[in-house]
Amino acid sequence: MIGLPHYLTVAAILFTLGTLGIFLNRKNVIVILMSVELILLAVNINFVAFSVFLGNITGQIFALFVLTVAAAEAAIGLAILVVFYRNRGSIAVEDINTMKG
Amino acid sequence: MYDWPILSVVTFLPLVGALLIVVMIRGDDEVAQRNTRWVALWATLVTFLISLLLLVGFEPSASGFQFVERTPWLGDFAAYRMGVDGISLPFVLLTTLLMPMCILASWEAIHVRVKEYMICFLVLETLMLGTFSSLDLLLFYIFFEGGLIPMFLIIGIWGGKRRIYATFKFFLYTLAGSVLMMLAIMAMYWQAGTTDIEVLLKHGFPSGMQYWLWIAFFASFAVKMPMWPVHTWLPDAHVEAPTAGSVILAGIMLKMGGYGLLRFSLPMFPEASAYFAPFVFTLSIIAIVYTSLVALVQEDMKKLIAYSSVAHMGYVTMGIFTLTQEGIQGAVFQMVSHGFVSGALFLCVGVVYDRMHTREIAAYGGLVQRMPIYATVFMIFTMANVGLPGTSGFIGEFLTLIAVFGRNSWVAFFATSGVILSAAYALWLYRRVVFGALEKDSLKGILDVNRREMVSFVPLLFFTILFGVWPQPILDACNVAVQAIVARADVAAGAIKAASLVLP
Amino acid sequence: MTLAALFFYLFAGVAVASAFMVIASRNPVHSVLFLILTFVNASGLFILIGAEFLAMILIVVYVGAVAVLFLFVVMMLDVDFVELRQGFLQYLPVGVLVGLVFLAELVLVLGSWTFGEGVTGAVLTTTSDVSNTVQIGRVLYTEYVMFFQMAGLVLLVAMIGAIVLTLRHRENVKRQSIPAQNARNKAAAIDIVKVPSGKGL
Amino acid sequence: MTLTFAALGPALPELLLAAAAIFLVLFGAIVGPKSVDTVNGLALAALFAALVLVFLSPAEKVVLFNGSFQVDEFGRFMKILALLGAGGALAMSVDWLKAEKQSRFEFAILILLSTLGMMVLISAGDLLALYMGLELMSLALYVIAANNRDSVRSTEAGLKYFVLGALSSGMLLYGASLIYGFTGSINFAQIANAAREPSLGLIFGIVFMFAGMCFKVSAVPFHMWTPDVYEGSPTPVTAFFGAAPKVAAMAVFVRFAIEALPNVTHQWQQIVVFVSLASMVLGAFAAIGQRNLKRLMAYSSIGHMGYALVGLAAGTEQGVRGVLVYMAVYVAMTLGTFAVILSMRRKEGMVENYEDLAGLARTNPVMAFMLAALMFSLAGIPPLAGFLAKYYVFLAAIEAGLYTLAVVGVLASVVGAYYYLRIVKVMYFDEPAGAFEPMPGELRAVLAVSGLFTVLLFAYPAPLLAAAGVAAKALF
Amino acid sequence: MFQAIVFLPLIGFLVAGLFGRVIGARASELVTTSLLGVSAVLAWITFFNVAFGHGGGTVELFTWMASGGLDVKWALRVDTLTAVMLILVTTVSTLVHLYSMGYMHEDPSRPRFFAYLSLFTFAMLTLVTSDNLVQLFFGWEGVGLASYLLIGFWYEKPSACAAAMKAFIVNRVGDFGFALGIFAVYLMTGSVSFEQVFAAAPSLADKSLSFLGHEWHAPTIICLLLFVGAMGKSAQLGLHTWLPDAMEGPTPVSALIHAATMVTAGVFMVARLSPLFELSETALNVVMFFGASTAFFAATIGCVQNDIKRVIAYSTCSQLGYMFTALGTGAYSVGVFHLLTHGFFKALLFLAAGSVITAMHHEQDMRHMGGLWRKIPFTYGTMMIGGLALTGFPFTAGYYSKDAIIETAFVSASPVATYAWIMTVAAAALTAFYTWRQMFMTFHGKPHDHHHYEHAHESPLTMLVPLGVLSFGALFAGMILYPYFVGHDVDHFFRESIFMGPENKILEEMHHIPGWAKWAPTVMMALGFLTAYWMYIVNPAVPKALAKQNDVLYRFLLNKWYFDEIYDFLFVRPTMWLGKFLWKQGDIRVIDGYGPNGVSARVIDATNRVVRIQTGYLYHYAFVMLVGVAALITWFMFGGSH
Repeated sequence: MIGLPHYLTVAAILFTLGTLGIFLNRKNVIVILMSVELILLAVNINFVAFSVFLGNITGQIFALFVLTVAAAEAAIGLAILVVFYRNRGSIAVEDINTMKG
Repeated sequence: MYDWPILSVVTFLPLVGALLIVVMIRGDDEVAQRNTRWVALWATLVTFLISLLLLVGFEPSASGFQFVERTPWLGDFAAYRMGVDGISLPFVLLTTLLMPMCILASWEAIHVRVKEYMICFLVLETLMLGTFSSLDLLLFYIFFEGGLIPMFLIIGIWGGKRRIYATFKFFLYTLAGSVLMMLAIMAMYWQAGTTDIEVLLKHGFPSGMQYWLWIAFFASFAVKMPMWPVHTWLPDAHVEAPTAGSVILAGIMLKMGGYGLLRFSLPMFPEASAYFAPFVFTLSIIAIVYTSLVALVQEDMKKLIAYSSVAHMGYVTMGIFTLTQEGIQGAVFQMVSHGFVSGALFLCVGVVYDRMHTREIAAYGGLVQRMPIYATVFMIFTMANVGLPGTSGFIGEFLTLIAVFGRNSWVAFFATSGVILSAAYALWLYRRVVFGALEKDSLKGILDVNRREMVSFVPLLFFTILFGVWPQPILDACNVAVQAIVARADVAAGAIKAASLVLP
Repeated sequence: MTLAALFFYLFAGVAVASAFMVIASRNPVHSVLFLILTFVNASGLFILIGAEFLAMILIVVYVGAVAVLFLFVVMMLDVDFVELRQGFLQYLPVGVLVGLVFLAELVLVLGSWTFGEGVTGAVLTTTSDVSNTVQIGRVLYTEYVMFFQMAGLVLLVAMIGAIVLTLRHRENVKRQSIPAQNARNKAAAIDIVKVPSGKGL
Repeated sequence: MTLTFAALGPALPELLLAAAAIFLVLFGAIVGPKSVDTVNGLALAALFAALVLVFLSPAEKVVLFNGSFQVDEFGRFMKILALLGAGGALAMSVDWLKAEKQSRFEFAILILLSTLGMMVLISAGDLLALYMGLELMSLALYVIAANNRDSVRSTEAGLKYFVLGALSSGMLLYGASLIYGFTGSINFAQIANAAREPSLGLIFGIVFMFAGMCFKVSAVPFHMWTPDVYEGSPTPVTAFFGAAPKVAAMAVFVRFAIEALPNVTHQWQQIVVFVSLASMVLGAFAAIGQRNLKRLMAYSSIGHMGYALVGLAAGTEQGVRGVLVYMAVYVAMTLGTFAVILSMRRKEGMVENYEDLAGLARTNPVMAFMLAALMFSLAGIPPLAGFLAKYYVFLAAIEAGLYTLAVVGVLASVVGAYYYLRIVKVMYFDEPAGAFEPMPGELRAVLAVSGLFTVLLFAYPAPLLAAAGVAAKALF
Repeated sequence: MFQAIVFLPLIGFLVAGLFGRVIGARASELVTTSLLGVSAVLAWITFFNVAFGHGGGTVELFTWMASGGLDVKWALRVDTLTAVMLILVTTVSTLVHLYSMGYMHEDPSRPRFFAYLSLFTFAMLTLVTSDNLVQLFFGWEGVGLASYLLIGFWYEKPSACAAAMKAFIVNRVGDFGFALGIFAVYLMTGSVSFEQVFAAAPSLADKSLSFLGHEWHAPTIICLLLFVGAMGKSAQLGLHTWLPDAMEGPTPVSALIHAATMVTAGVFMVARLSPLFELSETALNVVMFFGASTAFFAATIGCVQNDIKRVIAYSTCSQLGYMFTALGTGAYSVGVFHLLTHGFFKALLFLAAGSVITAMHHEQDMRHMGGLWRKIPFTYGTMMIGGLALTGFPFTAGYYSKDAIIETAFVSASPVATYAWIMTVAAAALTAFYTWRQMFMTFHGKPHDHHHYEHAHESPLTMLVPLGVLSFGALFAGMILYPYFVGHDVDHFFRESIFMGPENKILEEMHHIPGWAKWAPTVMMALGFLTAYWMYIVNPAVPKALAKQNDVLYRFLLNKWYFDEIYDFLFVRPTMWLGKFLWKQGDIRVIDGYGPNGVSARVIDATNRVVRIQTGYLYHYAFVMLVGVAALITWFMFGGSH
């Protein structure tokens, strides 16, 4: 039987990949948004796995709401991205730097 | 004793004056300026007169605090507690006395933003009076630190060319010194369960803790005094401040440091005080010799006097840490006397600065020929600064020195050498400014002291001489309070000795 | 190795690999497609463990809606991807190092997972007599009703947000207005002008 | 379990806000752009009504929704602050947005929804409520940060805030999942029950959760978004950011740490001490380099969150009381300062650099005095309110024996005093650079209230202290 | 009565000082002078009462300062020693006041001048009547102040200002020692009042005192420190440099302060503190050594000076040396005797010199004088009397007192005594030489400046009367008072005011010295006279030739043994340099540089570095967050969790 640590490990890897995706990516903000989705996926795997192994449905409910919020988040993220693109004409991560210091 | 809260009235009356100015006076024309000046003058004068009632009602032989007021304030942390004893009363009176003179000194010298200026001074007076009369640590700290704000503005707005640098240095330096004291106050609160000074004075702090608390308090007071090597803000601040600002700075604000040492460090941390006394002695004699030497080569009148203030404060710290009756009383006296003398000296500089708009020593010379009264006044204060017997400057120096001689002859030796150096720089200043031939054309039309200026000088002259000949009022006033401090210090010294006997 | 384990490694392996490709591929369209793949495989993992409802939701919500939204935006913005700078490798070593340390620590700790003291349960849901979906349905509108309502508000915010940010009424754009067309009558359409004869225009 | 309407009584303010938001959406959508003023007014009224309701709500602790939503004195205190912050910011934004032609009726609605998120957050009794409240609050914030959608800076601010915010909520969630996994529950009380031994997994969960919350209160090293977002967002939005969400995030931070993790205090204390130290120091140092007032306020708020966290680091009732007092004073000071920044309008448009305040003491003495008081207060100079706030948190730190933290903190406050003084210097010591346009009434009101509050608090601080004391007691 | 003596001059000072401008110069003069006159009369009455009756005693006025064990009172203590000083001070002062009315009559600031004179007199009177060390110090510094003011009276002259400052500061060096001495006395006896100190003194004899890391014999170190003060005030070798420069002041000042009274304060102090000095052989030897050295040293310089006042100034210095020699031998009364007689004849000399200077229209260089005796015979006569007294011409005042000193030095048992005797005898010769050189250059020979000579005239009566009175004193004071100061009436005369230990038999022994030793000073005096006569009357070319021949020696003497230059090099310049160094390097560079300015610069550096972290790039921000979390979990992995 596949044990909980396996699931947790997969989630951890996805989480790390998501984080790496955010700061290693220079090209495209959309990929960053996708990385965020990866992170949330990792979280969901954690929740579901814990939920099942704890015999406690709360985790799955939590995951459900995380999914909902993630969808809303994606919508807003993309909307902001679109207005930014309209203004800046670019979505390259390196171009998002009019403010610093 | 009075059945109305006299201390609070004295403390907050100037603030009421400030509010009056805010509320009543509109505009910035000539009339408004004149009204502002008069309101400020009357506020300070009335405060002074009421503060005289303190003197009337004060019982010098009683121990403990008098005119005590207590009102709940910050819940269990701190209460509004006021009261004076023989150590604080002279400073309260000194403050109320000097303030009208400061207002007078600014009468014509300040002609822009008069309203703000007077408000700053009145607020400052409230804060200074509060510092000297609060009986609660937190309240003390608030008054103590709050004084920075008006002084910051006074130097910054009405100051000289490098005022920004000077005022920032003043503010941040003193702030940095005192934040540690705030932490110490908190630690004391947790240890003793109160911030009531009366209780804390009797509370014995564990000796290990005393050292840290002492250091934290000392950091604050040493900067305020200022002691060498944290004195460099003072010359800058003095030079840039307007005349009245310098007077207050030298006359009262510096005394807060010494007052703090007396009020807190000595009685509350007696063991630590005894332990650190040699350290303070070292700093004090460095201050006396070093800053006297530096004063000798100054080219700016105010800077010279500022450095001399540092040297004189060296006597104060030295006297305080002799932990003897003579030394501490001498220190108290020295502070009061320095309040008159240095304040007057800055007024003297202000008189010529108002006329010539320069403080360069080299720009003057031979003033005596056009300004004989000024020369006389300046001479008397110079001599008081030098510590000539018969002036108040002598008593403090003498008492502190005589006390320190019994502690350590090296300290006494170097500190006494200050009397030579102080004569040198003070007379050198006088000789260059007042004596000599009147050669500079710009000085040929200079006018002598006018009546308004004389009004400020006369009381100072009077007290300088009076206390030089008859210092007993001040010495008697603080006698009992100082005895209590010395008694605690002796007990602590005995404890240290006992401990060292037990240890191998 | 049981079949379940085999599928676990299959799903897990593909999910991790495609997740890697999400952040590594050059073309964002590919990234989106890899993201979809990751989700599908994650969904497989959910099924393996017995959370069918969430597995379905994942497919429906994510693959069906969110991923398509991503794809749509990628297409819409129509970025010239060749032009984009290639800075991926610049900080790679440090980043990867930190990432690996991070991962190693997570794995080390999570591998040692035990139930905390006072935690009850530790029974697999698959043994329970009601299905996963029923279980969720039972509590979602009772115990968790507040969150259900809040989820609605969150979506409302998303909606308002998207509208606020992206909707704009452009001036100078001709739009068809059917009521206006229907309401058009002769008087409005034709203006009869009497032209006096012989005067010319 | 059945829910009656009466049982929802304690959640009445939240329900009111939700209903108001939905109604206003409909109203605005139907009436169209003309509705802006009405919507703004009604939103303000709703916030005010909620404030009154919170104020009137009974003192005892009530738990709703299986422990997800708890109403207690602590929540009340923080909700009042958050509502005051939100209401103040909304009131100040109306004129400004109109003048800058960014006025839309959705703005007020988003603020309402965000505030609703904050209320839920403050009352959160489990991890899910925490997350949902946080997201409701944040999503609205992301949008209004980019409210000026034609400005590169505003949209950039929104984008940065969004991306980093999403990352942070990812981290928070990851932490939440770990805590759930290692304690078997998402309810604070049950977590406290289960988390008696500090297992490493639990601690990892705490780290991730704290990272997420530190992001929201912008504590170092999760503060990086703050300066850019503060600078880029429209100024009223920045004012809102500065005031309300910080309160809510701090509230939940404190509540979570105290209610859910009372048995592992020693562990989370270390995290808080670290971020608090780093925030105080960085806030002090980085702000010195700023000319833009909004950016300066960003660093200033980072520093202030560091000071507030000193109280949390103590982990005692005294410390929580300190945090509460600090947040109250902080909200007042922030709103007051932004009232001035919002009124820095010249004929040619808005200005944001501190040099633009030059000579304000001559051109507008009252405003200059108020701002000076606020600056001295922010610097923590007695007798102003900022000093009392600092005093209380450090008092707790000293009690808890956190001497290093306290010493570094006060020294950082000295460094920090420099840039506040610089603003006073510019206003009072420099030659006037030209007057600003007259200040709108709402800004005057906010500035007057907050200015007088900071100046006069020391004279009669008892009510605030008592309320904070009661509120703090509710958590222990 | 005592109060009147002391405070009448103070009243005079206040009247002239505060209202001088209102009441005018003439009124000021009259008020101050007449008040002093009254004071002088009272002083004489007191003197007779105290010295020959038993009218002494102490009048306590009020407490000055009381703190802890210290209790200082304002009090007037009058015993014989004080009474002697009282008559000297008041008499000379009155005469000088009177004299000044004539001497200063052209000066516009006469009220100020008279105020200062009265102030000085007041200070000097408090000094001599003090009953404790602190009040003594008060008077001590008070006369210093008055001296400073009077030396700098003509403030527009840079040299006068410089001289005034120099006088004050050099005196302060002495006061430095004096003050330490007072502290030591207080430490050892617990009091500063003479009564108690003297009562406790015997118990000090075998006590030790730690001072500057060294264990000293307590009375020795106390006396030495106090003597430093005396050296400063009485211009003894080492601290004498201010006295010649002090001649920048008006001549009456020189007569009053720098000849008759103030400079003798040191002598008075040592005599007053005889109970302490008696305890320390070493201290007495040091006193004697310095006294004898000064006597000789100043006399050598006096021989080559050309300024008429400077010659007298060095002579004063030298005579003070004599007095200290006497004190050093233990013959306090002899020292005081010389003090008294010297007060008369030196004041006389100065006033006469002043008369000469007036006659010469403020010309002071003797090389421009000559042959004046014809023009100003009265001045000449009085100055001759003064000169005779100074040189110790038989039966003049100086003859009794100075020769007595040389005799005490001869008989004293202490090891330094021989040195002292040789020095004083040699100085006697030199004294005669320079006195007669001065007389000859001024009054005899040919006039050198005919313009001045023609206009020279005798001074007004107000100036001549004092000369006459003082001449009387210079002639007869010695003769009259010898028995009381040196003879057998000493004990009876001074009673407790001077203490001499049981072994101190010097006053008896000095009457039994061999004849040659007794006449040695007189012989030397004659020798000096003859040399001067030969060099300045018989063969006026000799001095120049001699100077040329011994150029180095001449310059050495003319430049006052290069003391000023050495001090300038050793103290003044290094001090100024050190001050500048401490200011520029210490304060500005080190303390400010590493303190506030340095810290603020570092803060700015740190700010710039911190601000650079905020790059504006999202990935950096995210990276920082990740690093933060990674750091925290790593911390907890490795030990932070407990």
